Amino acid sequence: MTTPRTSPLAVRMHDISKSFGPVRANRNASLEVAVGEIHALVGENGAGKSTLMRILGGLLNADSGIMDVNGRDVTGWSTPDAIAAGVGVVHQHFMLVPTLTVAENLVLGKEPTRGGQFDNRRAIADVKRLGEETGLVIDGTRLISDLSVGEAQRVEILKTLYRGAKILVLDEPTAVLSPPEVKDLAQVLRRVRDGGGTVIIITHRLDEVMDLSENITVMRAGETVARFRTRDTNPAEIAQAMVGRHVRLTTREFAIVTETTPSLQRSAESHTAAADALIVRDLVVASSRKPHEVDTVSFTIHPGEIFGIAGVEGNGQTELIEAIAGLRHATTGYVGIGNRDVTAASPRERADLGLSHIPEDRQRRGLILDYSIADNLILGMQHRFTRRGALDAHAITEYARAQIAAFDIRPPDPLLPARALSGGNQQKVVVAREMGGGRDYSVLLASQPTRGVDVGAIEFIHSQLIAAREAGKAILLVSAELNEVLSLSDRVAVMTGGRFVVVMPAADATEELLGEYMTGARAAA
Amino acid sequence: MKPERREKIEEALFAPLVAILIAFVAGDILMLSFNQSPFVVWRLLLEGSWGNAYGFGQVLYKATTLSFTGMAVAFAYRAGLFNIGGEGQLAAGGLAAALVGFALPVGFPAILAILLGCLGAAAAGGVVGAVPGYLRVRFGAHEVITTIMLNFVVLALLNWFIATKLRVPETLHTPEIHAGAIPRLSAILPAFHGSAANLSVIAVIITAVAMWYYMFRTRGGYELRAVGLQPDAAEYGGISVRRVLFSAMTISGVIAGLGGINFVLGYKYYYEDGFAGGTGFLGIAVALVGRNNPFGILIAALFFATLSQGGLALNAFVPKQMVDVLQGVVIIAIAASVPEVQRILLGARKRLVDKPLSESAAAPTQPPAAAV
Amino acid sequence: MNSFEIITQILRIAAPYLFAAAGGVIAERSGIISLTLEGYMLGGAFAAVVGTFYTGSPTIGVLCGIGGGMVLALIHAISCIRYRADQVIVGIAINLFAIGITRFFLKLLFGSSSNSPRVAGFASGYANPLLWLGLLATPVVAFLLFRTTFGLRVRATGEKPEAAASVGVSVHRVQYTAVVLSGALAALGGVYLALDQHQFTDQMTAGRGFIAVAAVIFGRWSPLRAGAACLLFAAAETAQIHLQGNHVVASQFIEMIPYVLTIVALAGVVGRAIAPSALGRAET
Amino acid sequence: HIALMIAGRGRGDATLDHSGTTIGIVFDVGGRGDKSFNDGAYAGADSARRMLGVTVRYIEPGDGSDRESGLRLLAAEKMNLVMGVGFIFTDDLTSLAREYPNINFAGIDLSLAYDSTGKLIPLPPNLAALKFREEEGSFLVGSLAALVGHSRKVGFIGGMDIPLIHKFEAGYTAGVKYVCPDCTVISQYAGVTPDAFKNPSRGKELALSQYQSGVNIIFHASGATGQGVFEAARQMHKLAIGVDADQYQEAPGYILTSMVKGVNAATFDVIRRVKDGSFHGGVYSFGLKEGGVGYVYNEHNKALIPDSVHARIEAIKALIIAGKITVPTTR
Ligand SMILES: Nc1ncnc2c1ncn2[C@@H]1O[C@H](COP(=O)(O)OP(=O)(O)OP(=O)(O)O)[C@@H](O)[C@H]1O
Ligand SMILES: Nc1ncnc2c1ncn2[C@@H]1O[C@H](COP(=O)(O)OP(=O)(O)OP(=O)(O)O)[C@@H](O)[C@H]1O
Ligand SMILES: [Mg+2]
Ligand SMILES: [Mg+2]
Repeated sequence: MTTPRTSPLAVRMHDISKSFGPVRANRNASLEVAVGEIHALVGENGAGKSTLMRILGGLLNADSGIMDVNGRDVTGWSTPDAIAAGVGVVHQHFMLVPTLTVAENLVLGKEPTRGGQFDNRRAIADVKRLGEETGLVIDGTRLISDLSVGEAQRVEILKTLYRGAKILVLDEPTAVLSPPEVKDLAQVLRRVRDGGGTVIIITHRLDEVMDLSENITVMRAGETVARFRTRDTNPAEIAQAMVGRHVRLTTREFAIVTETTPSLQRSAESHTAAADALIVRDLVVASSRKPHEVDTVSFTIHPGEIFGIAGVEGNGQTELIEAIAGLRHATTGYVGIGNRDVTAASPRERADLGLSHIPEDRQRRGLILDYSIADNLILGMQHRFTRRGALDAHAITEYARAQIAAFDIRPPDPLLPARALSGGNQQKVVVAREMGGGRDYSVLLASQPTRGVDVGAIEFIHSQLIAAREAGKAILLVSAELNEVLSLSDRVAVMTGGRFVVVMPAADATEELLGEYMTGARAAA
Repeated sequence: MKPERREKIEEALFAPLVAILIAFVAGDILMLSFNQSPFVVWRLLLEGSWGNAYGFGQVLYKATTLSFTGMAVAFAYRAGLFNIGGEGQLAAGGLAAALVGFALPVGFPAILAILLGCLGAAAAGGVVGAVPGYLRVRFGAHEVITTIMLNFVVLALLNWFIATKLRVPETLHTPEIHAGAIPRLSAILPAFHGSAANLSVIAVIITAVAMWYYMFRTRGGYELRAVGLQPDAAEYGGISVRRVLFSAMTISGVIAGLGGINFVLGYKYYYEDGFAGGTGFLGIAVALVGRNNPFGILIAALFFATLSQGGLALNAFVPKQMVDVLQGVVIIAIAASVPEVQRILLGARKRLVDKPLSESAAAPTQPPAAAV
Repeated sequence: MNSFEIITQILRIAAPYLFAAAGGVIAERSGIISLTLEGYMLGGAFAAVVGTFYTGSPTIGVLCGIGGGMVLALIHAISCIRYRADQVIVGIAINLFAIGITRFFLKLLFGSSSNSPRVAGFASGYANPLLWLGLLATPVVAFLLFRTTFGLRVRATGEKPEAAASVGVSVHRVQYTAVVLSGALAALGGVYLALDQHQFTDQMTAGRGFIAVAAVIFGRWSPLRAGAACLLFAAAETAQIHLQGNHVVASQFIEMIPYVLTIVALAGVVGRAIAPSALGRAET
Repeated sequence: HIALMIAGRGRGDATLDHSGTTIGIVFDVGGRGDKSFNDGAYAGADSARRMLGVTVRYIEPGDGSDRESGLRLLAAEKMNLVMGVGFIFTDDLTSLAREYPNINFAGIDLSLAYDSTGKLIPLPPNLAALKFREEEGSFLVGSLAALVGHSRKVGFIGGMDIPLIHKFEAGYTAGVKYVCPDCTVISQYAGVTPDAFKNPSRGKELALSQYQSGVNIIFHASGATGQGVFEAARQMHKLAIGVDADQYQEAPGYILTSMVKGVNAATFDVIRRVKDGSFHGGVYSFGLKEGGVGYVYNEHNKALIPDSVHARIEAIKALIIAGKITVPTTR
C-alpha cells in the first residue's frame, strides 16, 4: 500500500473499521486518493466498498480509524460537514425524492430564497446553468419519478456539483446505464477531473476501470487488499486481487470465467423444430404515465433459446415483462405459454403452467426482506409446501438447505432474514428460487439478472442461464448491459418507445450497432 | 437458534419492565400531588385486582374483551391493514349473539346454543369487517377512514335497532336471551363469586392459539404476512393481494365480533347499547403493546385490565382520572422503550462481538441508527 | 334560516376541522402519522380554558392552548423520533393521555368531572378571530409546504428521509418542527371549540380529531384538498342538523349522513389515496 | 421510586372510619360536577353527611362492568345503603339486592319491569326505586315556554336519542300544545351515542339553528351538551330552559326557568330513612304532587315571567296534581 505520491492527497482513510452488529463491513481498510485523479474502488459484493464511502460522506461513522480530507482530520464528521468540505456522494441507491422536481431535488438542503420564500425559479435556472457548464442537460421542472435511470443519475451528479463538490464519490453509477449513457458519464467525470476535481468511482466493470481510472484500490472482505496504478496493471490481476484466487477472463473482458464455467459456445443442435414456448402477439400495455408504454409488441421464443431485449431503461421493458408475468394488465394482445392462452391468467396460474420470473427489482418484488431465506425460497411455491393447510416446516428447511448449497448463498443459514444478505446474495436467493431444483419451468423471464452483482455471482448466474438453455428452457432476457445481452442471447431485440425497433440474430449484432438503434441513430429496418 | 430465542425473550420482557417502571414513577408523582401515599395506593391497586378472586375475575373479564379486540387489530395489522373499527364490530357481534340467544327456545342444548351464539357474533363482526375490506379492495378506499366512519354508522344502526325494534322499556337493552348463556367462572371456582368472569376466557385462548397457528404455521398466514410486509413481492409470488386483504379485514371483524359474547352471553345475558364503548381503541393499544403476537396480546390485555380494575379500587382515594392518565403514560413508555431497549441490547451484543477482535479502543461515538 | 346563515354555520362547524386537518397535513407530510389530532385538540381546549380562567384574557388563553397542544405534540415527537416508538401506538396513547390529563386537572383545578366554570371567550361567528384563522389555516399550510424552504424539506423528509439526510437536511429537526407545528394548529381547533363555548367539557372534541384525520387522507395529503374535505364534512353535518327533528326518518339515519357520505365519496370519487411514502416508517 | 414509597408511607389517609351509618354511592358516567343528577345525588348525600352524621363513600366507575364492580365493592364492605345514580344501574342493583338481602339498595331513575300482562314485577324488599315523573315538570315548562315565547315555535334539544329523554320531550310537547295547540315544537337530539351528552359544540349549533329559524325558547335535556344551548341563548339573546337542577347560574338572564328534579331531596330522604330505620323497598315516585319535580320561579326569573303567566302555570300544576291532566310519557 505504498505508492509514491506525486500530488497532495484529497482523501486519506486509515485503518477504518466498521461493524453492523456481527457483520464486520470494514476491517482496517485504508484508502488514499490524490487530488485530481479518478480513483476506482473495486471488490466483490459485500466487500465493504459502499460502507467505506458512506463513512467518507459522513453518513456513517467508523468504529475506529482516522480520515483526512485535503490534509485536515475529519474523523467522525457528519453529512453537512462533508458537503461543506466539498465531498459529494452519489449513492448506489439514488437519494432523490421521487415526488419532487429535478430543481427541488437539486437544491434541497441548500435552497435559494427570495424574501424568505423558496425561490423555485432560481432553482430551475441553476439546473439549466449547471447543465450548460457540465453537459448534463435536464429540464428542472420534471418530476424525478418521470425520469429514466440515466437521467436520475445525472441529477445526482448535478446535486453534488451544485454543492460545490471537489471530491466526487460515485457508488456503482454505471450499473444501470446504457452504453451511450456510460460514455456520457465518463466524459463528465473526466471533465470534473480536468477541472481539478477528484473522483472516486465504485464499479464492477473492469473495462470501465481500465478505461477511466488512474489508480485502483481493491477491497476484499472488508479489507483493502491491493492498490494498482491502472496503466501498470491488467484486468486479470485486478480480478485476482478481488476474489483472492486465480481467474481467467473471457475475451470480451466483461466477465470472469473460472475453470468450471460451462462454455459460452452454443451447442450445435438447433431447436427450431420445437414449438414455441412463449408467444406474445400485439401486446399493448399501459403504465400510469402512458397508455402505450408497450406498443403492439409481438415475438416468440423457442425452447432452448435465449431472446435478449436491449434498450435504455424506461422504454417499456419493465411493463412488457410484468404483463407477461401477469403482474400488469395487458390492454390488448395475446400472451401464450406453449399452446395455453394466459393473457388473463393470474401469476399463480402462469407459474403453474411453467413460467419462472427473475424480477428486476429484487428488494421490492423479488424478496420479502423480513422473511427468512427459506421462506423466500418458497415464495410462489408455498402451495407445494403445504400439507392440509399447514406449511411443512421440515420440508421447507430441507429444500432451503439444498438450494443454499447449490447456489452458494452466504451465509448459509436458512433462517436468516433476506434483509441481512448482501445484494449479490439476495439476487442468488431469487435465482435459486426461480431456476433451482424445485422449479419445473419451461419459460424464464430474466430481468436484469446480474444487476449490481459481483463478478463471481455474475459468472454463476450466466452459467445458470446457459445451463437452462441447454436444458431446453425458453428464456427472455432483459438487461441494461449490452454485452450481457449479446453474449448470452440467440436473438436480440432493441426496444425503444415501447416498440421493438429491430430483432436480429445475436451473431449479427455488435454493441455499436445496437447502440445506434437504441439512441435512434439508426431507424427500424 | 437458541440464543436468538433468548434474546427475543429478553427484549420482549425487558422493555415492558422499563416501561412499567416509568409508569410507576409517573404514578407516584400524580399520587403525591393528591397527597396520597404511593405505597398505599399501589398496594390497593394490586389488592383490588390480583389480591382477591373477585378482583382477579374482573381483570379476567375485562382482559377477555380487550384480547378479542386486540387480536382483531393485530390480525389486520399483520396484513398491513389498520382496523380502527373494532368497537362497531364488537357491538355488532354482541347484538347478533343476543339475537341468537333470544331466538332460540328456552331449554335449547346449552353447548349448541353457545356455539350458535358465537357463530352469530362472529358472522356479524365479519360482515362489519368485510365492508371496509371490500371498499379497500374494490375502490381502494383507505381502511383507516372507512373503519372510523363505519364505527359511527354501525353504532347508529345498532342504536336504532335497540331504540325501535327490540328493547325492554325504559332501558337500552334487549330482553334476556333464552339460551346460550356461557357459564360463569364461579360455577367452577366458587371463589370467583360475583365477578363477571366467564368461560369466554376459553374462547379467547382458543382464538389466540388458532390465530398464532394460522399466522405462523399455515400457508394462509404466510401469504397474509407477505402481503403485510411487501405487497408487491406477494403479488409476484402468486398471492392474490386483494383476496388476502379482503379476508384479513373480514377475519379481523370476526375476531372482534366474537368478543361480543363475553358481555352478552357471559355477563349480562342481553345486548346493551354502548357496551363496547372505548374497547376498540384500547384494543389497538393492546395489539401494539402485545407486538401483534396473540400471546403478547393476552399479556397486554391482562395488564390493561389490571390497571382498569385496580383503578376502581383506588377510586375513593384518588380520582379515577389518575388511572386514565396512567394508561396513556404506560403505553407511551412501552412504545418508546421497546425500540430503545432493543438498541441498547443490540449495542451490548455488538460490543461483545467486537472486543476480542479489535485492538482499537475507540468507542463508537454514535449509534449506527443515528445516521438517518 | 337563510343561505347566509347556513354558510356561516358550515364555516363555524368547519373551523375546528380546518385547524386540525391543517396540522395533520403538515405532520403527515413530514412522515409522522397524525392519529393524535384528537388529543392535541382536547389538550389545546383545556389549556386555553385554564389560561383564560386564571388571566381573564382569552388571548392569553389562545396562547396557552397552543402551548398545550405543542407540549402533547412534543411528547409524541420525542417518542416517535428520538425513541422510534411506533407512531400509531403512541398516537393512541397520546389521545388516552390527553383525555386523562384533562380530566385529572379538571378535577384538581375545578373540582368537577365534567365541566370547567365559564370563562371569557370570543364572540361567535364572524366576530370570532379564530374563525378567520381557521379559514386561513389550510391555505397557510399550503403556502408553507409549497412555497418555503421548510416546506420543501418537509415534503422531502416525508417522502424519502434518507435522501433529505444525504444532503445535510436534519430529518429529525424537520420532523420535530412539523409535529410541534401540527400540535399548535390542531390545538387551535380545540381552542376554538372551548372559547366559542366559554368552557371546557370533558371530551368536548367528541371525535372531531378523527374526522380531521379522515379529511387529511380524503384530501390526499394536500392542504387545500383537505380543507375542502373539511368543508364538505361540515356541510354534511349542517344538513344533518337541519334534517333532524322531522320524525320522518329516524334520527339515527340522519346521524349517519356525514359518515356515509364520506365513505361513498371515498369509494366513488376519490379512489386510491397515496400517502407520503415514508409515513409511519420507523427510521433506522 | 422505592424512596418515594417509603417517604410516602404513613402519610396517606387511605383508611376509612366504619362506625355509624355508612352510605356508598356509585355515580353514572359523567360523574360529579355534571351540574345534573350526579351532582344532585352528591348534594343530597353531602347534606345527609353534615346534618345526619353519616359516612359517605363515592365511586366514579370507568366503564360498564365497573358499575357492578363498584356496587359490589361497597356491598362487600357492608355499607348500610348502596346507591346507584342512573337508570343504567337497574339490573346490577336488582341482582345485587337479591344477593345481599341484608343491605339496603337504592337506585335513582331505576327502570321498572312489567310482565306480559302489564303488571309491575315486584322489586326485592331491600331495593328502593327513586323515580321522577319528569314529564310532569316538562309539561309545565312547555306551557311556560309557549306562553312566554312570543313565537309559534318552541324548541327542544335532547342529548342521546333514547326513551328516557323522550319522556322529557313528550311532556314538554304536551305542555306546549296544551296552551297553544297550533304551536310547533322543534325537537332535536345531539346524537345516538353517549357522547351526545357531552358535546356542547353540537348543542350550540343545534340551538343556533333553532333560534335562527324563529324559536325563542329552548328546553334542553342533554347534560353537558346543554352548556352549548345556553351559550347560543346568550349569543342570540334568547332564552333557554335548564334541566335537573336550577341552572340559572350557567347563563344568568338567559335562563327562563329550569325543570328541576329533586334528586338531592330524594337522596337525602332515602338516607334519612336508612338512618332512622324507616327504609323499605319499593317504588318511590316523585312528581309535582310530592314536590319531586317542578319548575324554578324565584327572584332571578320573576322578571321574565308575567304574573298572569305564573298564575296560569300554577293552575295547570294544580290540574296535574289533581289528576285532571294526564301527561304522556312517550312521544
Ligand atoms: N446498514 C447495514 N446494516 C447491516 N449490515 C450492513 C449494513 N450496510 C452494510 N452491511 C453489510 O456490510 C457488508 C459490506 O457492505 P457494503 O455495502 O459496504 O458492500 P459493497 O462492497 O458495497 O457491496 P456491493 O458490491 O454489493 O455494493 C455486507 O456484508 C453488508 O451486508
Ligand atoms: N438493517 C440491515 N441489516 C442487515 N443488512 C443490511 C441492513 N441494511 C442493509 N443491509 C445490507 O447491506 C448491504 C449494503 O447495502 P447497499 O445499499 O450497498 O446494497 P448492496 O448490497 O450494494 O446491493 P446492490 O449492490 O444489489 O444494490 C445490502 O446488501 C443490504 O442487504
Ligand atoms: Mg455497495
Ligand atoms: Mg452493489
